[in-house]
Amino acid sequence: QDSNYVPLLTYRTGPYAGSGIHIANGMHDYLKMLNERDGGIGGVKLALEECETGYDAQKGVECYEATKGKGALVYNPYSTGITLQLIPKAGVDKIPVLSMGYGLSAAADGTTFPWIFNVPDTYWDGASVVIKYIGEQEGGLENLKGKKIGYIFLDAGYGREPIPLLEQLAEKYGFELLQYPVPGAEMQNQSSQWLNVRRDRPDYMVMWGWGAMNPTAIKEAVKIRYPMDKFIGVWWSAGDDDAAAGGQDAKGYKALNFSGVGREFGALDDIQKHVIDAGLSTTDPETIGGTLYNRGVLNSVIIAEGIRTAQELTGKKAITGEDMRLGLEALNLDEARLKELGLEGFAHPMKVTCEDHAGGHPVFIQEWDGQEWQQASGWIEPMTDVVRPLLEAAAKEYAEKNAPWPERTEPCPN
Amino acid sequence: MNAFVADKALAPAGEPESAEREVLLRVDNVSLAFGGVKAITDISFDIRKGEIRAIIGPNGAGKTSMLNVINGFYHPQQGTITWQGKVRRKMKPYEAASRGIARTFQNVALFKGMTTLDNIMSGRSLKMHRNFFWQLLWRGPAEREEIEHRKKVEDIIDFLEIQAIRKTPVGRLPYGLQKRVELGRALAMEPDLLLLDEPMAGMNLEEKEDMSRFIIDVNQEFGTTIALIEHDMGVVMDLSDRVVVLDYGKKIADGPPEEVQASQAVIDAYLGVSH
Amino acid sequence: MFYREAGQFKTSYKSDQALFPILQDRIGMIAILLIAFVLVPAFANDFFLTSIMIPFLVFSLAAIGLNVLTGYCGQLSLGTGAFMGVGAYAAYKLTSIFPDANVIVMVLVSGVFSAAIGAVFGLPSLRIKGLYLAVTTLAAQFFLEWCFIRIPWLYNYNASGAIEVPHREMLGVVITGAEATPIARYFAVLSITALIAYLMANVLRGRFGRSWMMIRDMDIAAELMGIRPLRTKLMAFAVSSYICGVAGAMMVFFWLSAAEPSSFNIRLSFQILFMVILGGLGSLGGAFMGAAFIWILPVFLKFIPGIMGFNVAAETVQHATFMIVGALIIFFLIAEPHGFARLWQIAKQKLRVWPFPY
Amino acid sequence: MLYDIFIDPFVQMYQMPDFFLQVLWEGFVAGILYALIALGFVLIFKASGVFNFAQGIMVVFAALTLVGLHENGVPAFLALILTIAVMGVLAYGVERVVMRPLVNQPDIILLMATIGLTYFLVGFGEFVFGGEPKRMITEELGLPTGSTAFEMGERGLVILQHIDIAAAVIAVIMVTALGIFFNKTRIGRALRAVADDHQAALSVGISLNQIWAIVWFAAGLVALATGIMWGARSDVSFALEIVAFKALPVLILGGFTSIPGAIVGGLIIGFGEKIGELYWGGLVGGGIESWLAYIIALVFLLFRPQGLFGERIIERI
Amino acid sequence: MALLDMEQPGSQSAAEPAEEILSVNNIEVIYDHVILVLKGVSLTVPKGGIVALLGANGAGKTTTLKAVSNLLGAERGEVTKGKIIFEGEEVQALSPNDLVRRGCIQVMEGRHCFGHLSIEENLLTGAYTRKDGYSAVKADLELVYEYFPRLRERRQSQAGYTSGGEQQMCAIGRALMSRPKMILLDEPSMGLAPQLVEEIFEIVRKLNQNEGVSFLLAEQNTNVALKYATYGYILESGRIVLDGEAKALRENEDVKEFYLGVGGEGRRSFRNVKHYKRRKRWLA
Ligand SMILES: Nc1ncnc2c1ncn2[C@@H]1O[C@H](COP(=O)(O)OP(=O)(O)OP(=O)(O)O)[C@@H](O)[C@H]1O
Ligand SMILES: Nc1ncnc2c1ncn2[C@@H]1O[C@H](COP(=O)(O)OP(=O)(O)OP(=O)(O)O)[C@@H](O)[C@H]1O
Ligand SMILES: [Mg+2]
Ligand SMILES: [Mg+2]
Repeated sequence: QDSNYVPLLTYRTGPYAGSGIHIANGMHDYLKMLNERDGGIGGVKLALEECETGYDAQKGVECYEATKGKGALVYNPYSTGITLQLIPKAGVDKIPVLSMGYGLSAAADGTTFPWIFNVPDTYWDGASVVIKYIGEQEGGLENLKGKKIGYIFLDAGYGREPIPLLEQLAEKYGFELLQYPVPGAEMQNQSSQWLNVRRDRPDYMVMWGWGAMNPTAIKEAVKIRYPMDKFIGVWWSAGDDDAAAGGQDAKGYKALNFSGVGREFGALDDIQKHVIDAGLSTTDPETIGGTLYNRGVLNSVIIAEGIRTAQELTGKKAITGEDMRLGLEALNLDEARLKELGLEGFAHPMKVTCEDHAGGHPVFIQEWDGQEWQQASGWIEPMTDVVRPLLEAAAKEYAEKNAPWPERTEPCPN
Repeated sequence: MNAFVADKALAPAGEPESAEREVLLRVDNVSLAFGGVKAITDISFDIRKGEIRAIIGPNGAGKTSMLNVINGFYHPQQGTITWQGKVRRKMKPYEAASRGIARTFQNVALFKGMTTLDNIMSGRSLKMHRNFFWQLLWRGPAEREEIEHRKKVEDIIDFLEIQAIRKTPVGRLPYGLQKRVELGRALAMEPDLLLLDEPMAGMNLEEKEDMSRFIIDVNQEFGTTIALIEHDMGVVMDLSDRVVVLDYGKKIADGPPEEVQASQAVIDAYLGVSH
Repeated sequence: MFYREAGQFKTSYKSDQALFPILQDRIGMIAILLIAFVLVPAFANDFFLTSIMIPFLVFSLAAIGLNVLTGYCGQLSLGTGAFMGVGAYAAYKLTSIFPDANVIVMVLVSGVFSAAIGAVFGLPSLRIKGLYLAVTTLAAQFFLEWCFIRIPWLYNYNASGAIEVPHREMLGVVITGAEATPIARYFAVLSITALIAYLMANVLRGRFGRSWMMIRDMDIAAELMGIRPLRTKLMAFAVSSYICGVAGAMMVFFWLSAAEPSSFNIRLSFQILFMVILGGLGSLGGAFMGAAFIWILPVFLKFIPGIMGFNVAAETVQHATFMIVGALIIFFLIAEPHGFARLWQIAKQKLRVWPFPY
Repeated sequence: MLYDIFIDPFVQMYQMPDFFLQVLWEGFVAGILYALIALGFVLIFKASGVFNFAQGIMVVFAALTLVGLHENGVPAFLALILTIAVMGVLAYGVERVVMRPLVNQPDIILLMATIGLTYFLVGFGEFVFGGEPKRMITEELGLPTGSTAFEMGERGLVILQHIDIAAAVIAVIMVTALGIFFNKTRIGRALRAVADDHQAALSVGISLNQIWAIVWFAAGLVALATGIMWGARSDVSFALEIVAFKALPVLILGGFTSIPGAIVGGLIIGFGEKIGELYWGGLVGGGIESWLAYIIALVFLLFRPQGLFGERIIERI
Repeated sequence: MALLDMEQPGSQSAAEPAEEILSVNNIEVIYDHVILVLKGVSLTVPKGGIVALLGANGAGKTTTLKAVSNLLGAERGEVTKGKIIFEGEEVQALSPNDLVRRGCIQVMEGRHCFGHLSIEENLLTGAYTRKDGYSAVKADLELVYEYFPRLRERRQSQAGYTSGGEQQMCAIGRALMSRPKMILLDEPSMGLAPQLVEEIFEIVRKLNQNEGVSFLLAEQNTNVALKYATYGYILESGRIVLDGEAKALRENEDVKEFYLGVGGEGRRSFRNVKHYKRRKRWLA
């Protein structure tokens, strides 16, 4: 075997295609660029295969089953639903799952979930950053007391994931958490939710949306004249198309982000040169540098670095899923390395450890200026002190509920 | 004459004149209207045990509606129906069926997706009782019951001479055979009163003769009381014991066929001159 | 000529009423069972088992369930997905409440819950008919889906809102959970599907099957023959939902091993309805054929370009699959509105008269 | 608890009249938009007895074609005209390929065929236009985009979107036109005849082919109007297809065959759904909109099995 | 068979081919790709003639008529052999709509009224293909009501709720509304009161004599059919077994016994039918 096989579970069709396409393009183009520019990683080409899931759990599992036998190194399901299905399988098939900034928050506990990675952050990290940021705006977290924070979310595993943390923080800081679930089927029909928002007049709105839910929500917010600068989305509500739907009126809308804004990065130029200009991709060149495209690129950077690290650790060129896990657990994407990759400032340096598969890395806030996204804050550290214990408890609970949950075979070195 | 007919008590030997026989069903002052349309106005008549009672009248006279009233599909606004001596409350069609009233329909109402055999078997629904769990197992009691009833049904099939189409889906049968199957299905219910709505419409002479034969056999050897709607006067005159004539919801004559045929009112309203 | 009943005389009603009165059919059935129980497990790889055979069997069972209601009793339902969901959630709750009970038994029991719920949603069928009823079954679909999301008790308050299948063994073999081998899961699914299909074949040829078909073909006439419409329809709803419930439980326990509420959404309902209609309304064999077509064809289409060595983008394949499946559905409906089951019958008819055209 | 159910909502309505008015307005708008989708269904059902499941995707398809053409540099109004032409071609194609060979088949078969058509159009639409959401070209088409706020009391505010008003006007015009078409013209009568009995309609010389092409084209136009209105509210994407399900309760409530029924049903559902969700939904955790419409429709159906204005289901033997 | 064939070959059909409005040549019809129903049926209807098509249940009368009006497609049937010519044009190439426009309309067996339309609307759909203006249609509507006064009474009722006979009248009236040149009547007398049966056939005669409308009628009521028809065909299991002038058919012994019910000694009573299977001589 003289290649490393990386299946990409993507969705360019279905109701979530709007977000999925950019991610898929970013992931694909970066890895493709490595093949073209460097002849792969460590001298071994990457065998890429996209499998269309349509954001559908059944199809996702089907893709998994169809590709795992070909020596898949890692899976990126890009759907919390699919991730949940793959979590128990990963350990059995010994193929890591990389759910970058989504999936099961508890999976950050590497002792319980040795095969699952959610660098750079879990949803709980993200939610804590949002609250922290709101606190800053209000002049300190203690000022949150008595405030109302609305939480509008896609009513699925994905949107509900942060609720336990938000509830805990609400208790801790004394703000009131108002929930506005948006059923998947009603993504484009949110007038009731926003009417409720209008009635409740929350001081801030936090959004966990995906796909067509995002632009609709932003339009509705504009419609009810909700102050946009008090409206903050998670990193998945940060697409260019999402905010563009509100146009000028959406000015001030904010979202979390952990991957670079814009296209002034060497790696992106290489993509343009080796992939786009060579006609090896279907990507619309204008979308390069978009939030979600860059997110996809970052995802592939982590994959590539994981492979590279694994090659270094094992001395093999063509690696296996097990090697890949070792690589990911030893992932250390520091500033120097980012620079080397032509991605200086593209992301906060990240480091994965055996215990902590997420890392709780800092995140920043970006703001829509009516035309495009602008970075609006420095890197904000998540409240790891709150998040981490919650994660560990959740991981334990998961293991108990799914008893007998397999023990980690080789304990973490410490 | 065959197993099926011999199976049940034969009609009483010395047939009394139909007028003296016991009343099986009595309709008293029944009126039925649909919105503004009066389908039946204040009609009374009776059906006696063992007779063939014909109901005739021009189109839209209310004959079919009358049958619908009798077996509970329509509920008359006024009037009562006495069945076997008891005044019947408003009841559902399936109750009428369980009390022994079976019928055929003017527009064939067979179960189109089923075979002839299944259609006739369906007439035995009320008589089969094995519960769901026996049905699941099939072997044993459920199967025995099925076979037992299948035998009865086969007798009917023999009787109606439709062996050849036993396994044919009825939707594909020509009209005449469908009518015959429908009769078989009604017979399978072993009813006390059999209501036939134009059983011979759309048949040629030969088939009408066959059908007449079946009706007479059922009536005579099986003792089943029959109410018959038919537009073929030859058939009505030859088969029926008594005839009731409706005209736009009203009763205009009631009596033995010859009498009715001679009545001027009937000739004007229904028969026309040539008959 | 090849397919002939001639010379096979039935000497008793018993043999005439057997499931497969014709010798060729019996041989065929035995062959299919042999393949399913022996050949497939012996030669199939994991992908074939987990992504083709197991879902195929699960969907076949669900299609049988819907067929009881729609094909046999004539009540069009668009709520199948939700009824499957009820089964899945019930099985999940049962296994977590009774951790030591045999999981197969739990799966079979879970159907009882969806039967009960199915019967409740069947109540309006007394008054509401045809397409109107179909649309009201959507009420069941959306309401139940909402329940799966909003009643955390159903998913044991898991943060993810999803249900995850626990690890269970039977006779020392792991049959559910991630460690269960595809073979073990395949056998579980196959046995349950075969058993229920057999039992349903019994019911459908007996008095219940007949009374359902009577309601389907002409409900008024059925009522005049002594069938109680409500009771009969509710029975059909219950039996159908039971089977769908078991199928739903199997879907999660033996195939997906975890499920979100959206796994039981309206698309699933449609998928099953397709199987039933393309397979042939009112035919058990048709349910299998329909499931094979609707499930296996897209999987197959997806891999054709790869096999043939073309490099086609995944989404193009997906688009093409949609178009091809859509077009084939229309094509088959036009070719034979009564489904594969009828095509099969016609084929047999042709074989019977072969070599003459008719 | 009882207080929350029976008293509190009304107190709220009284205390915040501006909000209540806004809710009513949103209900009205939602109702109109549902009615627009339902109208497409009614058209085809009335004229052929076919329950056209593809109406939802036709809405998306029409809107995508419009926007897609515009994105490729076609001026807005030319794009509109071209889209109308595309819908015409689609209507002709559907008639030719789907409806004609399936004449006289049972309802459920035709229903399935339209679902098959849905699959096809989803695949085809995504193939041609891609899956990204697109922005509706509201302004370019000369539709109003602003909003007007009416102040009420001190803090009260009722906001009306101009596009919603336009939607209501368009809906009323379409309903009136179609109503007249169906009930007062020769073709209208023929359409209803076709819905009753394909074969008999053929036998009296009604040309099903022609009629179906007309009707599908009309449904295509309704779909286009619907697509523009819905697209203006959110974006044009395939997720919109799901919204079509919301038209179904409207449809059964109003009756499959009634054009005014679509509007009345739409309004009942729109009002019921918004009021229910906003004043009672919170009691059970919200999000009840996804099924409330169905339950409202179901309750009405129990009293009138053919819907409010539907034709009586003929039961006769 | 040849014996009864009164029509001398060459005398009528060959010498004056323009005289026939419809000719069916040796057609074969298959349903569902496997069920062979018509096995070579040929018949002709002269212009201005009334031709009766007789035969037992399932003989294929309805199928023949549907083949002529090209309605088989809707039943998944097809004509696999032979030709049908209506006024010099091949029917298979025309749609049912074209046929109606050209003046050939069918009254379908089993009524087939539009249940949700009122009786009057039903009748008006019959005039769908007409282009001669509302007043002409209106006049014909009056004419139909004249023929069937019962329909006038029920004009506003939904057809689905009218009685069987009323629907039958409605179906016939509807066909008349199209002012056809030729009507294919499938069992017009089914379910009608005796008086009405006579009336309907009188109407047939009137239309035939006054307006020259040709008729092809499938009928079980042989008695009446042969009284009014000029020519008859007898169909058995998909084949024409006997044809001839109506008069000659009425005299035929077999026809008498099996279709007219007059044996040697006058009309038999239905009560005394013998229970045995008789054999038709022509099948021997
Ligand atoms: N749609 C169909 N599919 C299959 N077989 C059919 C179909 N329609 C009719 N047949 C068969 O074709 C044969 C001829 O039927 P047809 O209706 O033409 O007879 P008919 O002479 O009109 O009889 P009837 O007097 O009962 O109306 C019958 O055996 C019937 O079973
Ligand atoms: N459900 C109903 N709704 C409205 N009108 C009805 C209904 N049922 C029957 N009618 C009307 O009542 C009258 C009597 O109908 P019915 O069917 O009883 O006539 P019939 O005597 O059987 O006639 P035919 O000999 O033509 O079958 C008819 O005018 C019919 O239109
Ligand atoms: Mg009648
Ligand atoms: Mg016929």
